[in-house]
Amino acid sequence: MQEAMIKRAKELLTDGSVKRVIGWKRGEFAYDITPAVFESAEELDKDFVFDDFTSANVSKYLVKESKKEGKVLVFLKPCDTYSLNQLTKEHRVDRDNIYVIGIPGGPKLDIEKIKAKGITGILSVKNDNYTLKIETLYGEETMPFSEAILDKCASCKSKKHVTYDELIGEDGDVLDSDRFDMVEKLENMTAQERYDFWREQLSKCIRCNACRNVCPACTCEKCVFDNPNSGVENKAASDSFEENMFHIIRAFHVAGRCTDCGECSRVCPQNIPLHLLNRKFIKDINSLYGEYQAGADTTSRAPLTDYTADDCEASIVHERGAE
Amino acid sequence: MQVNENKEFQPLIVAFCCNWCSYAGADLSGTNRLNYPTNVKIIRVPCSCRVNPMFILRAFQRGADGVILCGCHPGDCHYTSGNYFTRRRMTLLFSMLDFLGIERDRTRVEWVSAAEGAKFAATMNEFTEAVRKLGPNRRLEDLRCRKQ
Amino acid sequence: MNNDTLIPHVGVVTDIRIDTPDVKTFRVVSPEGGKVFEHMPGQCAMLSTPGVGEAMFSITSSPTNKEFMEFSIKKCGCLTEWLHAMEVGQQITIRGPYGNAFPVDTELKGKDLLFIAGGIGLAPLRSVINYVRDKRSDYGQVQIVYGSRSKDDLVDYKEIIDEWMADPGVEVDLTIDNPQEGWDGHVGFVPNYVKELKPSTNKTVLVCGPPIMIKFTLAGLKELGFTETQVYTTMELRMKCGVGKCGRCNIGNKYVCKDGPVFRFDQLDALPDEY
Amino acid sequence: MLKISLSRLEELFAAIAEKQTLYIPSDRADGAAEFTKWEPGKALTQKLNTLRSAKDFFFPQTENIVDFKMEGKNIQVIDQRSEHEDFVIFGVRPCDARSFTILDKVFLSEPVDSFYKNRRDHGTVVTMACSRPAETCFCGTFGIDATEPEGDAACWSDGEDLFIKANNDKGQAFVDSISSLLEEGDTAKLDQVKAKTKEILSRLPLANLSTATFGGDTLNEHFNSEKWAELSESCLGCGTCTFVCPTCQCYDIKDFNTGNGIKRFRCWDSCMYSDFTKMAHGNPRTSQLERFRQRFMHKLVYFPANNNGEFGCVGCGRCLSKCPISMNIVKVMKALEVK
Repeated sequence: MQEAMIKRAKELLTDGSVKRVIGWKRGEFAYDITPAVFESAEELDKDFVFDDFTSANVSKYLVKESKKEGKVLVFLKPCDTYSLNQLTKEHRVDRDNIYVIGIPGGPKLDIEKIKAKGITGILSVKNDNYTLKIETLYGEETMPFSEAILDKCASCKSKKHVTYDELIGEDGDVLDSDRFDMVEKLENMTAQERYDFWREQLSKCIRCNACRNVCPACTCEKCVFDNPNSGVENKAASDSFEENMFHIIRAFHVAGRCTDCGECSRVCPQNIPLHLLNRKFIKDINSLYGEYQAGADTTSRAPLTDYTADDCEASIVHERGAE
Repeated sequence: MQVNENKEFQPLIVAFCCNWCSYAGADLSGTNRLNYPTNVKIIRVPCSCRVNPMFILRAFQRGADGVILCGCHPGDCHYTSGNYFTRRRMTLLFSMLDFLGIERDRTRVEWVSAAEGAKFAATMNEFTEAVRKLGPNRRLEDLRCRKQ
Repeated sequence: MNNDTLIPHVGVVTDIRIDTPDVKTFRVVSPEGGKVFEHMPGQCAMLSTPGVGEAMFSITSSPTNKEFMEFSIKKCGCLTEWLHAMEVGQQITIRGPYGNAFPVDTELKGKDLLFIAGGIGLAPLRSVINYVRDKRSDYGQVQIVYGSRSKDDLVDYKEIIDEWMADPGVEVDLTIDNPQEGWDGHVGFVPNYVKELKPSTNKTVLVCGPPIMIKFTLAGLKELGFTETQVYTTMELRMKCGVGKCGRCNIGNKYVCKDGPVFRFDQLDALPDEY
Repeated sequence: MLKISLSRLEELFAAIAEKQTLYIPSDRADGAAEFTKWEPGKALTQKLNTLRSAKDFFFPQTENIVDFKMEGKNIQVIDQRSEHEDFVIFGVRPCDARSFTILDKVFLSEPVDSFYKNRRDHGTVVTMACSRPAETCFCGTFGIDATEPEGDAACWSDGEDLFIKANNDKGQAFVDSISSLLEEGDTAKLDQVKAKTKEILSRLPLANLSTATFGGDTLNEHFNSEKWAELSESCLGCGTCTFVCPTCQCYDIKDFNTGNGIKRFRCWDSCMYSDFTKMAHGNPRTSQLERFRQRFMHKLVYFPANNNGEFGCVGCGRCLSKCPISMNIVKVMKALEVK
């Protein structure tokens, strides 16, 4: 797959139809992959990599890159294409300055899950037919592939590319995934249990803003949290209220626009399951205002910028759910 | 949250009232000599959809025990569709607060037209009682703002 | 526990003088009277109104003035806006002094001095000018070149006319950017005016003003034959702690609040051009 | 050297906790290790290092400096400081222990930061040598010997016993306070474990990362290198690397109006944030390249220049594993290295 991508990228570079290629660059180890912009065939040959660890959603870089002169080629997995559609709908990217090659999604690996098993001193990770052979300083370790899959891939919602100019490999289709199970589990808890669960999770937050800076739906020029007189501390974990407020308001600002790409939970240094907040909004919107998948198209109105005369009343929240 | 002489818990209620209907409704309940608890602090907003979720959370941060958002009945909003957006926005916000385990009955949306002075007073009385039963807001307050 | 430099003292504003439409000079004394702390010319202090903000301002009064400290503040941000709205008697918090000072007792002693200031840049230099005038015998000839956008943008205009121009040993050359009726003095930018005046090259120069003016003034001085070791300036970057710990006011490895704000130009050239 | 059997750790912790509050690294619900207050039954983690460094104990993420009461035109300054309680941090790794000496150089230099000093004087650091370093470790590059940790008192484990030795008088006081539980023991087996660890340390992938081309006087050489553009192009400008780093010392001072007074507090700040140097009339670092460059120049050039050659990094590897896009100081050093 990687060779096919490099070959195609080089062709497009040499025949001048694209100026830059956004992809992934090899790191020091097997798993520390960095998104990067390639401008020449040599760079592609030297550093370009596409394997089980290239899980970063690079669509947010297009906000900057698509405004530069000359077309940019980008490789997008199915879940990334939803983010690009959402960015296109909101006119944050110049879509015709972008050439999209759809690549197969395929579950990606999470190095934290491998390390959580006590495996350390990792030198290389080989995947031969779904068992991982991990070579470490302390000998060889093996681990089933399925146990090291990223959370966002484990509850993958679709293998369908919703926007592409070209495809490598076939297109998949929308899957019905179990992504709302954990949300339902939480909803059935009592209020005290839910409060304790979220207080324990959100109190770990160190306010590093990685979730906001990686989120393709969070592309405001100036974020409300960076505005000092918004009254929210954007870098201090000074009170439990601040943590609650930051995460409620951030989830609220992407409600109806979040494509559930799972990047926020992937990058959180404190392993907080932030995707559950966004999925709660998605589940509510689906149940109250009709099935809606952000990024599925570039024309529909986002649920929170739309209304119908017979929407339910806000008191519906008070009637349902256990106390 | 003040506790007056008869030691009964007096909740602090913040009411966002839309200028065209609910605020006039509150005014009407005043001119009709209908009384509603003094714990209710009214904040006038041009339309119910002017209320940003941050305002509601900030009210809780600063010691409010209940927040009620009053607006025009759907259909006769002065800006035609303001309250429709409010309805969706607040439904999702209240559902998220509930998801985080914060008591559901501390927040409410009520449609009160300019002619419904009685309904305004009744709603405020009933909401204050509901919040009084819940007790002080401990789950969404900022400890630094707690009155010593 | 000993007091910490981050914990401020209280200061009372006893006099507010309106110098220009956007610059006011505030006189600050300790609530019990007298100065809150001693300082050297060129040093600065952190003024603050709790809840609004805290910022570093150069102390524009000379250390030889024993009763009070003065700050000339230009309105350009939320804190300065609040300060401009103050009335006499309002208390603010003040801590300092921070930064090194102009080397008045070492390199500058006995030298002929040339002060070049632009707009609000006169504030830090005024402290040195008045210090030099009070210790006149320790210094040689003093020349002041000061320019601003327009006549009513000249800070401390009254003091310049009444005291500095009246002082025999001090030569004052004023200029404004473009002609204005009621002004018969020189018209033109400060850097060009300096080139016209052709000051003798054995003078030690103290420059302060907007960065663009400093850049062109330095170029002009080099043309006239001045070396970088003769020219001093005072920098301004965002400061929070004032003691070189909060890590934000650095140019290269030098902290403006601790190793500055006064730098000699050869020291500045050794640093990357990040300001 | 004095030792105690590993099976009696619980007893040891109980003895320590009697006199002073004890913090040990233990596993959290989500599997990561974290320093928490010891309670009976709380086990020591087997993980190599905690997710958040022990910097929190001396330089917490947020800390009240002073309170103000505003009455009309008058301000009342309320100094809230109080003597900190004595506490012991057990199981600090050698890299984190070195980070305290780096922070000391900043906060204990003139004028002394009384908040930091208050905690530092009351804290006893008991370090634990490493025996299973990870591939992201490169403490050797900065002259840290993972088998001979610094800190007030040092501990080693050879699988059966826990050996303990005091490094300074505060450490000696600590060892004396628990000497009743300790007994003399030979260190033959321990020396084997140390040798084995040293052998692994030499085989680490980043073992021969060198700091030769960096240091206090290499400023011009690196500042205008054109590699910064390529290195910083995919940086998101979040604060993760600075907030998990044990040696980052930058802080911000902010006011919070509580409705009945003003609280001035200090909180961690990150040079990667866009408002780090933002002033009313401008911002000298507007692009992410400048901010990115500042972070690594500070650790590799500016800090050594101001502290006679000591680097601002301890090679703990946290930024390697926590950066959302896996950009870190190792990649910067390798890119800027002059062969």
